[in-house]
Amino acid sequence: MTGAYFAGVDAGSTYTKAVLLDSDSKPVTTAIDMTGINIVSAIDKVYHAMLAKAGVNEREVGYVVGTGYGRYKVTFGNSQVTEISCHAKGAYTLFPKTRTVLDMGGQDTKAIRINGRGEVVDFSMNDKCAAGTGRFIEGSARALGLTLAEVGDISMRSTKPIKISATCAVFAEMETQEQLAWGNKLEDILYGVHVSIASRSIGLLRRVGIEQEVTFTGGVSLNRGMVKCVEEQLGSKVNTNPMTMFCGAMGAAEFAREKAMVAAREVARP
Amino acid sequence: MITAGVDSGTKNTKAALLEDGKKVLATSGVRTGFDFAKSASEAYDQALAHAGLGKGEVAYLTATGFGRYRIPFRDVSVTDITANAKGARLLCPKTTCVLDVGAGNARASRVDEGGKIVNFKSTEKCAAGGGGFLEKIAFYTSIELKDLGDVALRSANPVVMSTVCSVLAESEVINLVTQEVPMEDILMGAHSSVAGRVVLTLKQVGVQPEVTLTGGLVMNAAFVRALEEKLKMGVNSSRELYYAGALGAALLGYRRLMKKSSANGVA
Amino acid sequence: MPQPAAKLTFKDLDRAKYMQGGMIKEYFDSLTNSRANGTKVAYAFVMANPIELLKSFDFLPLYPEITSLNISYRGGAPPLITLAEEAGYSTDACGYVKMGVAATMPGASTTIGNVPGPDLLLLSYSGCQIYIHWWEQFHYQAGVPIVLLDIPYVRDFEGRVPRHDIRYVTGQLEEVIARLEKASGKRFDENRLKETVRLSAEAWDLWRQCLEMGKLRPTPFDAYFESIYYMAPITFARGSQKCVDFYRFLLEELKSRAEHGVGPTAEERYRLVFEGVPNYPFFKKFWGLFAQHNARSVASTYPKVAGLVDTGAFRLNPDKPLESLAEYMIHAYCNWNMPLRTNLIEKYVRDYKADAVILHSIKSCRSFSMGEGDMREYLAVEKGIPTLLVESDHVDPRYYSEAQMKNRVDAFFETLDLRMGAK
Amino acid sequence: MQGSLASRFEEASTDSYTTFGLVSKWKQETKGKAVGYFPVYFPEELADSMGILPVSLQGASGGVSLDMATAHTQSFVCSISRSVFQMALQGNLEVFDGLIFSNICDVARNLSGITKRNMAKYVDYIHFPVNNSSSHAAAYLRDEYLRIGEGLANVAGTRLDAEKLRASISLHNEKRRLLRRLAALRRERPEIIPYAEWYSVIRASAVMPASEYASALASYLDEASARTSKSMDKIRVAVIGNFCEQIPVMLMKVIEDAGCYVVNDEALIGNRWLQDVRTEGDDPVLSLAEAYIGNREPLTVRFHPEVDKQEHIEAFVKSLRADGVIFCTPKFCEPALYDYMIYKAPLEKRKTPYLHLEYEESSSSFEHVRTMAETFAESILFD
Ligand SMILES: Nc1ncnc2c1ncn2[C@@H]1O[C@H](COP(=O)(O)OP(=O)(O)O)[C@@H](O)[C@H]1O
Ligand SMILES: Nc1ncnc2c1ncn2[C@@H]1O[C@H](COP(=O)(O)OP(=O)(O)O)[C@@H](O)[C@H]1O
Ligand code: SF4
Ligand code: SF4
Ligand code: SF4
Repeated sequence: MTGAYFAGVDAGSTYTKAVLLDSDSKPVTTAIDMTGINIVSAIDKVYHAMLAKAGVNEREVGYVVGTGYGRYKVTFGNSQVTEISCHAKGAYTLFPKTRTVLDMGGQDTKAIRINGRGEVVDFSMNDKCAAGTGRFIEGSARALGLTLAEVGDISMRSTKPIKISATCAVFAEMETQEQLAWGNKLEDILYGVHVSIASRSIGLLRRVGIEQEVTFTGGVSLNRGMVKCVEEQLGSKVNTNPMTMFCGAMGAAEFAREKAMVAAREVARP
Repeated sequence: MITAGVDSGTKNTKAALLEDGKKVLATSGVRTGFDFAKSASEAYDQALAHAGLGKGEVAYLTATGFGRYRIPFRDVSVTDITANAKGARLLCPKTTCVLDVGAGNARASRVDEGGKIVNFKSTEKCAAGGGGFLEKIAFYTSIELKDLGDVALRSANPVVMSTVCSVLAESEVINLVTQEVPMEDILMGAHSSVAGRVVLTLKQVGVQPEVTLTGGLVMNAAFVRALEEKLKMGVNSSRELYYAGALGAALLGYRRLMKKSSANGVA
Repeated sequence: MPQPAAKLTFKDLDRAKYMQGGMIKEYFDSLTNSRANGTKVAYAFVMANPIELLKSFDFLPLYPEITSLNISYRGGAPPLITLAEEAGYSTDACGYVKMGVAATMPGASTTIGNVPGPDLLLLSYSGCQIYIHWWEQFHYQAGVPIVLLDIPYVRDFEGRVPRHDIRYVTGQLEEVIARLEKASGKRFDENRLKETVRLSAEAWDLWRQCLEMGKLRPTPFDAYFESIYYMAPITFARGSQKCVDFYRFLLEELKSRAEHGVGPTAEERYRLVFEGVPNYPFFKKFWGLFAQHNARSVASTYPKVAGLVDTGAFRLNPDKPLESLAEYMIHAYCNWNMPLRTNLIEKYVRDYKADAVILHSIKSCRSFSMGEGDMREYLAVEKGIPTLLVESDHVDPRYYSEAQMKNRVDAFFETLDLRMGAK
Repeated sequence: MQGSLASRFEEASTDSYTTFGLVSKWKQETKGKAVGYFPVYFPEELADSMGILPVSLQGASGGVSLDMATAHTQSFVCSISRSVFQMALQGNLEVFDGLIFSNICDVARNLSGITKRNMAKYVDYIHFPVNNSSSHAAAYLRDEYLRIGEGLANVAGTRLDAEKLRASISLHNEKRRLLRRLAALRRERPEIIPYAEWYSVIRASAVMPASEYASALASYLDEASARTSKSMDKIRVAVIGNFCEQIPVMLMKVIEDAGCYVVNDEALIGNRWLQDVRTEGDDPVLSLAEAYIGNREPLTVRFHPEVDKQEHIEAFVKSLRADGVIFCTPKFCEPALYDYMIYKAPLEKRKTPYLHLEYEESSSSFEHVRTMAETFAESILFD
């Protein structure tokens, strides 16, 4: 076996994320950047930034798995796995008691149910419409001139959420402006936005059936307002931590590690 | 007599001053901030400064656009569809169809000989067709908005973009870039796709020449070309038409004053 | 025992598809020529139409659904959809309806030649309510009379049909006969109807036997993707000797495939049950997404839109032509309530020993799709059958995103692998 | 005192969004049963005569989150079907002893089955004939009513009784007469009743027990006729398309504020579109069926082979002296979208202005429609 490290690269619609694991499945380091228009160079940049941060040479990496929308663009990867399997694997690695995963990213929301071995039993995704995804929050943030990190926190100050019905990202900006124009409070509007998106994703979770524990992954899991809304609507706690945004890459790296082990065993066999 | 019009859009606020319902004295535009009233008075002050006039010399101010109710110093308000139709007829008197394409959505209207709107329609909510989408593409491709159209115009083989959803269209654009499709072809494809939605809306109200384009997209030559190709006819699109909404509002204000004074017996 | 001369391949045993292609072409030609030779054209629907009755009055049936299907299969849908939307039809309306009305609009060009307008609109309202709205569009567009057959929904959750439903439909069939006599200027000939019904019954029975070949392991054919071709004759040509001959040939072909162990994919790794209308503009690509994983469909509901032939719900009987036609029309697939449809799929999984269910839900058609979410819930969550629900459209390419679809299908097979491995 | 009656109707109307508190109260007081029915039409007399309160399920008007419904239905179906289903799943409909659907559209048809699958309750479905010119239609519907009547009788633990049915028919004839009076008042003096108030009066008719409603409506009509509001310079419009999913009350206000008097709309049209039912004759079930078959009022989801919808719309606009028509169609409601195509053609020919708006019962954003409605009024009022 050539390398002692295993990498996962998740080329998402909004961010490209990478995770490096050692042979004990321990995260060594992570890296992230906007995917932007040139996905190939984003992948390259993030991957090399990660290696540089870890002080690891490319040759020391035994196996690379690509995932996310741009998984086929991870040209230096050894194989590709869909982000559904990766998020499941990642969530299971981070929180082994996970049975249900909610992944909210830039233009996709996924609900995944897994078994006691971290394998996917059932999954469901939003239909061919980006309504109710992270992009909606980005739109509202833009309309209000706020950063993504701020919106969730501000929404948590609300005492009386405004009802927001549209969850279409295209109209997020307009609806937010309209509510402001009617003199509604910023935090109440934002809370309304979060409530409405959370309820759509709970619908997806119900499709696969909700079993404890629930782990919330993807970029939106960094949004504390959304975590709160999801928990309120579920009536239970969800797992999140600073690594959940990297869950897809984490799962990919874990797959890389497992695949390398299998390959090594096969080589070892005479 | 001088009347003013302020068009408070979601992206930009425009103001115009008109003399005797005919002569354009000044126009101006500023970016709409959170405070509609503040942006409106900025735009209005700028127009006054251009024309070298004081507030006291303006007889009547008509507000229009998304934020029309948020402008406290208005005398009256009208909708942007009515205002744009009037403005288009003021600048291009033979106009029969008006297409107002701003940042958010597009509105098409058809007017009769007297300038009265007979039919109008706005782009469907889902499948937004407007300049905002092009702005996002500009942002993604790091091309300045004002140059976006020029780059697109260099295209010989525009791509066909089929998605109805502009969110997903963004990722389609990203996909195309990854497939190394030339930038100009992608951009022209994006312009065509917005033009296609706009034309669909116009066809629903019935197309008759002359067609006049108003709103922010008159600034974008590639969009105008895509529009003309799809309609198979020429489209009025002079830069002045950017201010059609504000001008139309000023004109409606003028008409209203005239009506009032004739009702009062003052000629 | 004589040895087979040479090993036959899939290519040798894929003739029926071309045969039906020829039949379709012949059929479209007859439509194109109908104006010239004075044949009267009756527009009709695929689900539950009494084609046998039309034939006995020499009406040439035209199915706008089949026209639309063919146009979209050849990639010709977008201009027609645009034309309809420009006229004011909503993006949310059924794509078939939009294409149907646009195909007869001035300025329409279709990829399959000239579509003659209707002389008569036969409205068998069964399974799909949009049928009514669609025919109304034609009616107000061209002033053509509607001949209506109102078929009650199978609303009992056990599938029982009350007597008064049969009485009502049979009574209407008699009234329709009177109207067809008037419209065609021909007298009703009961013997002719009986003969047509007899030929239909024979074709139905052969078709059922073909479909049941899916029970073999491996299945000799793809019961979803290939059935799209095979179901055409039973839809538009039944009641003719040609149609009977076609299914006899098909049955033989499928039997030889089984004998020679050839099929539509290299091997049979997964056995699937499909539900829902296929995606015609991307038909081959969509098929490829499954074929690439060596997945074959062993049973599916869509080919049953022409008639629920394998459920025993109806059986055409030349001795009781009207009554048996009434039963046939009542038991249209979408005329069954959702629990019945769901149970049927579950039964297919059992009877055909399938590994998973794919629900292809299309935006255009609420008749098919409304409730497929619940079907998924039942099959996947309550019954633990691996089930994938994907969404697109049958004619409108705007609702198909290749990357997204591939993502879902690939992920599904990744998980199916794990589950089958665990078994 | 003006308004107290109006607020009673408003209370009954909003109670029927999600809570159905008045229904439970009625059940407690009378020890009766209640059934909920999905729009647009239901033979209320049948239930009423057996001591069952029939209540129309008009959607939650945005009052519920759709998370459970989302798990079972796709996003491209209308909101009313999803909110009614959500209410069935989360327990809001527990107060009902049965639910009844009918063949108004494909969505409603399939909704019956999935509701049944998820609910241990009497769920049935009426197939209303669409071939109303068939000589077999009335007999068929009579048999269908008898079948439903049996189901209802099981619910109520009683039997269908001709005398009681006749009495109930008379009562409903009275209710229909009053509703026609309300329509006439609206047509002649739209200024005296705000659109939203008028709506709640009508919506209450599908919730309140018939006798209670009839007497309340009679007093309301007297009270409202005595009002003296000034008629303003607004255009007269007919709203078409909201026969099933309900327009948000906020949208009604937007339309009215934009300068429109809505002189007629299609809200709950199925509950007020029948003419009187014969009370003589010895088979009241047949009379009920014949009244349905004989009714020629067009209704988007009730095809009638002999009714010309295009002639109807012209006559309708004329009889209302309407300046224009606003098509208000629920998002994803195909029946409404197709009828829009049929209706707009003659309007265009006669140069009757029309406007098309889309809504969802849960809409919360109205700026877009406000601009459209205002422009519409401006285009008619000014030149
Ligand atoms: N710092 C942050 N705080 C809150 N939300 C964030 C933050 N960063 C990203 N997000 C959210 O995450 C989304 C992107 O998630 P991600 O999982 O990276 O998507 P994808 O995989 O599609 O690229 C954004 O749309 C945004 O809503
Ligand atoms: N200088 C410019 N060059 C190219 N496009 C422009 C320019 N200025 C504005 N636009 C386009 O016009 C749109 C804004 O139009 P505008 O009518 O001002 O919007 P609104 O009235 O909705 O605020 C932008 O989204 C952009 O696409
Ligand atoms: S525009 Fe909005 S509602 Fe339409 S498909 Fe896109 S995200 Fe969905
Ligand atoms: S709704 Fe469905 S069944 Fe009806 S015409 Fe459209 S595709 Fe066919
Ligand atoms: S709103 Fe329209 S689509 Fe929905 S249930 Fe009612 S009639 Fe059917």
